[in-house]
Amino acid sequence: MDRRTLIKSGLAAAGTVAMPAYLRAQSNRKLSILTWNIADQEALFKEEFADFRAQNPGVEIEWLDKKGPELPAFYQTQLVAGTAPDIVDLQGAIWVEWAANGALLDLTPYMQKEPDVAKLYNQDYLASFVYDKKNYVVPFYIAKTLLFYNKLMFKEAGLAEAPKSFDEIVNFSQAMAKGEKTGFLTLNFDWLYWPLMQMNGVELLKPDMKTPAFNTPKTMEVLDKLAKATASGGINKIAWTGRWVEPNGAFASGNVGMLQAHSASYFFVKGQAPWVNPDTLGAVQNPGNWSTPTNHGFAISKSSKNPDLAWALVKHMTSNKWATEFSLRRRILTGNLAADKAGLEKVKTEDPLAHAVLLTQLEHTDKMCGNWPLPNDAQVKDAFWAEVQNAVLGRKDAKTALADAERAVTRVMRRS
Amino acid sequence: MEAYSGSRQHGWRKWLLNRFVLVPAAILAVAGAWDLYASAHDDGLVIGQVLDAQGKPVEGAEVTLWVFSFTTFAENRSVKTGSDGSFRITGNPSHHIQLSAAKPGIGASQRIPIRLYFRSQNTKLAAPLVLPGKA
Amino acid sequence: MAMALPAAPERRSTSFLRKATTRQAMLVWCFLAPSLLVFLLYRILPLAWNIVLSFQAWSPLKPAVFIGLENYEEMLTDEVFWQSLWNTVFIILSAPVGIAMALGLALLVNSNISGRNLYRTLIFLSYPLMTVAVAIIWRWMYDERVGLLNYVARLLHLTDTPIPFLNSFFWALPSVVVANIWQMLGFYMIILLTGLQNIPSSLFEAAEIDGATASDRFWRIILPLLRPSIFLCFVIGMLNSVTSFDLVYVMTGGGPGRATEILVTYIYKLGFVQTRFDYAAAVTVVFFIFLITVAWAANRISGGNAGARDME
Amino acid sequence: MRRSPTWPIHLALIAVCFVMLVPFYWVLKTSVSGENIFTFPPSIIPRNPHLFYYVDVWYAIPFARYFLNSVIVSVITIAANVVFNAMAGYALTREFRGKGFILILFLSCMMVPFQATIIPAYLITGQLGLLNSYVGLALPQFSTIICIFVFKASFDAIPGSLIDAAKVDGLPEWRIVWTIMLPLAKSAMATNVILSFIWSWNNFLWPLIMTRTPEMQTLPLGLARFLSYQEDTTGALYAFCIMVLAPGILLFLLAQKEFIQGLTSGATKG
Repeated sequence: MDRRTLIKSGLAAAGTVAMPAYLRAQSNRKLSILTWNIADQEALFKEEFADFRAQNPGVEIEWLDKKGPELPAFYQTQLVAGTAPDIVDLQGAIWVEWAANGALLDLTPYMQKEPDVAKLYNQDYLASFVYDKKNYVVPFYIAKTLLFYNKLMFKEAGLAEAPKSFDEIVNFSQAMAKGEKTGFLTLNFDWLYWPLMQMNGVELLKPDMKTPAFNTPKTMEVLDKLAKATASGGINKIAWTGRWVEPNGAFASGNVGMLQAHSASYFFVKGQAPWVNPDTLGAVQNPGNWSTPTNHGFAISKSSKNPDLAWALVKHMTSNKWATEFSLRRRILTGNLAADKAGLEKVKTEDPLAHAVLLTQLEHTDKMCGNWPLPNDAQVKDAFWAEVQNAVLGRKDAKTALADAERAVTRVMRRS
Repeated sequence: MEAYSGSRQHGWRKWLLNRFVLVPAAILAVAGAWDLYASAHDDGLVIGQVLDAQGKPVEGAEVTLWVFSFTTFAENRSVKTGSDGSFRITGNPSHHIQLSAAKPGIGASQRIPIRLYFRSQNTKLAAPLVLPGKA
Repeated sequence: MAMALPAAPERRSTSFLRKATTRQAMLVWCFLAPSLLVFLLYRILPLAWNIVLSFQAWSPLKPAVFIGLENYEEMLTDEVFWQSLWNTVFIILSAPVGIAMALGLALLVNSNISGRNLYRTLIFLSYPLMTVAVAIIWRWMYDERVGLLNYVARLLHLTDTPIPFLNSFFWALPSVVVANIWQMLGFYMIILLTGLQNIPSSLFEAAEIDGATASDRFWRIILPLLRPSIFLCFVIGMLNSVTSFDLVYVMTGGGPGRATEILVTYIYKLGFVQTRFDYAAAVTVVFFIFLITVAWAANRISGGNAGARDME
Repeated sequence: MRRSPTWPIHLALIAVCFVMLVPFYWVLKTSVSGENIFTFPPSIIPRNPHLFYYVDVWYAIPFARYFLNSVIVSVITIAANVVFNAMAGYALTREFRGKGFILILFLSCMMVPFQATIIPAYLITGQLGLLNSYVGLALPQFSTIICIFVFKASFDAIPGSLIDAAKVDGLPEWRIVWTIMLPLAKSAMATNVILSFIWSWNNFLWPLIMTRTPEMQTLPLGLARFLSYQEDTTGALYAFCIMVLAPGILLFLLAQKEFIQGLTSGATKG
């Protein structure tokens, strides 16, 4: 029984899904593309589409853009209704689940047919979009975490340079904590806090990718240290409770020593903080050069009626020409080698600090962590993070929290 | 029924001259007037003058128009100043711009932010752009 | 729920009507039909869909399989579900606080003072606001650094360090509740005011002759006669706050941790973030039964007329 | 009690109004602030106030288009609401078989959380061929239970003798409703207009899923989009709030006489 039949019986509604006009037109050379909260680049996309239409006469392109948290809701509703956009811009690990359940098209055959295409991209970033040896996503724009630090606060506390190890992060934080001032913040959504674990050699899962491997004395020790530093004010509580605005806002206030976040934070902080300049803000790799990526990429829906055309548009939008244009206009790295070179070149003269920040994104790309291709990533993440949060905020001791987390993760794994 | 037919006697006045019609009408009138004004003043003209540190007009300085795009300002176009140091930029497409002037040997001015009430509003700089050096 | 209209049919029992009973019934159903159709399409069918789905394993990505009560069993051990349920109960329990405040206000603006219409208008002004905007406004009020509340608290030396209202496990839920009450207060007040004005003044006059004190009047006359209005407030307020998805979604997103997760946000997340529509459907069904039960209990407490009487 | 002074009441009410209005002021102040809005301590009175954040909002999204969409959807909703609810409310004043069932059904319909019905609602709208259309946006709110009861209450308050007289005159049912009952239910209508406007204007999740093309988006979607990260750093977000709230507040202020006074005093007339 196919999916739609079942829904219909559930609805007790007869008839076929009505076909609105835009859908009927889809059968002849029409593409729809859904992007993830990047409506500010409307002008660029319009140009890209016009260029694409010039090369492929008779093609119509429908462009949709949805805000981050709402995109999955929109896409899944469209999927149920059988009207999923041909191309979708996906962030984080959500693509793995969709790919594993057969919603996305395997792009490997296309890449094998045109081996030159894959060479355009940074190989490490491209590889992070592989699940089950198949490539489902092409990089659109990329980022990974780095360590920002407030040089003024470092100086005040008598610290010369950025921390080189996990313990230094904790100790430096303590050294800077005073009154309203705290030493350290990290973003925590998705797995962005994972470098802190990786620095200590903590593993989430055993190599079978099913059994939890994190319930070890080492993890306990790490959580204990984090909890102690949080309780004493070394680590700002927002590190464990905030989302995007709160940690960046707190760091921008100038009262926090370090921020573990990705390059987009730089532009946010700069917008809020008048104090930011190359003498006051440092941007370096995390200790051990570990980082967690948070990338955007294009995937093609399996339900697409024009997969070849969709692939052509994906290639078009991530080509040297348009990726470069995108990189220049948005000050962003695209994963396209030529584009990022040009983009960095331009930023270098305009904003040396932004250049330093963006440069970290292309270095040590072999040390990316916290990006396991898990088909049930969202559930594992939720189950694990809730307990980590309990531990570092002192709501549970590390041992109990880890035991509970192990149970919860095991349960998620068993269910799928 | 009496009451209902009775209320009809006011006729069109009742239907037109009440606050549910008058207030929106007033708002529309103001908006329309604003639109008219805007469409008569949106040639994208930016006029100003460039001076050196001693207040003398600078001829041949390059004045650049920066247009706000997302997080940063991007160069849009530039013109050269005339003999009296004045310049005239046409075709400003934005409502949020910056201006800077530079001439080799005299240096570059600071970027002056300018905010407009509508896109391409004609504007005249209140203060001249000042270069740090001597002409 | 039987309406207080026992004597109603008689008044229209002319011979003309008796002949036309069938026609009359048809007319009634015709009048009801459009509304019924809308509810059927957007309330009842979706609920049925959820009920069917709750016994299945399904997501937009994979075909459905019947799994019996598994989804319901999972709920028993799902800590997040219980936390969300508890938070939901907390918000429901806060409704009486808002209603009590609104009752006080209703009594005040019901007194014969000049400018009372202005007061009514100003107090009601927060209700018509878009909830997304209300959430943004309050997020800004609660802001840790430059929010007004922290600023005032520090100005008055109530606290030395700023309180991260929306990022604190202790403060987040009460903060959301305050924003919710702020928005609903005017609405409660108007409903209660309607009820107050429906109390026949003869009762007060009689009470005055009997020498009743102000507190007697409140407890013996006002409160009993207002019960239907209070019930109405409670049901509307409860539904409004418990389903105020936008408010929580924009203000805290359910965080920190699960501190402000309520059932509607959890249902949304289960479905659209975790792709677990089957389990979300089971939670929806339980949530629906829970709401019906609370409404039923409130109805019993308020005297069993479903608040219909105050509308008379 | 006639003798007791009124100033304590005024004082209390002024205090309450102050508390209720402060958030408005704070947002309004932020939206015109000339200074960096993240400087501490925040200023109570904006320094160098300007209106440029409003200009930013106007150009950041197709504001006029979204505004028009919101207005159209609201007008459709209001029209359908007044008609459907008045009809249903009138029907409920009659005795008929199955009335108890209908009442229970209506009340339980209120308890279905909308967030859980998005997918089936979307599929149904698709069946009707109304996706990405104004009617499709408004349809789920074509009838609201609370307003049905408001109408029912005001119809109940109309003396039966008036209707009987009309019946004797041989007026058809719809004429009775149209010429006698509706004019007497003005306050119920005002209530209905305002409430359905509020609910339609503020609707967020449904348009989010329903609208496919940017041309069909409504204001709350624009606002939600504005929340996305970069814009958070300026006062423009708060300017947007004000721009979105203004029409609702304006409509309410225009109709508040009918609404508040009608609702509170109208009921006693019957």
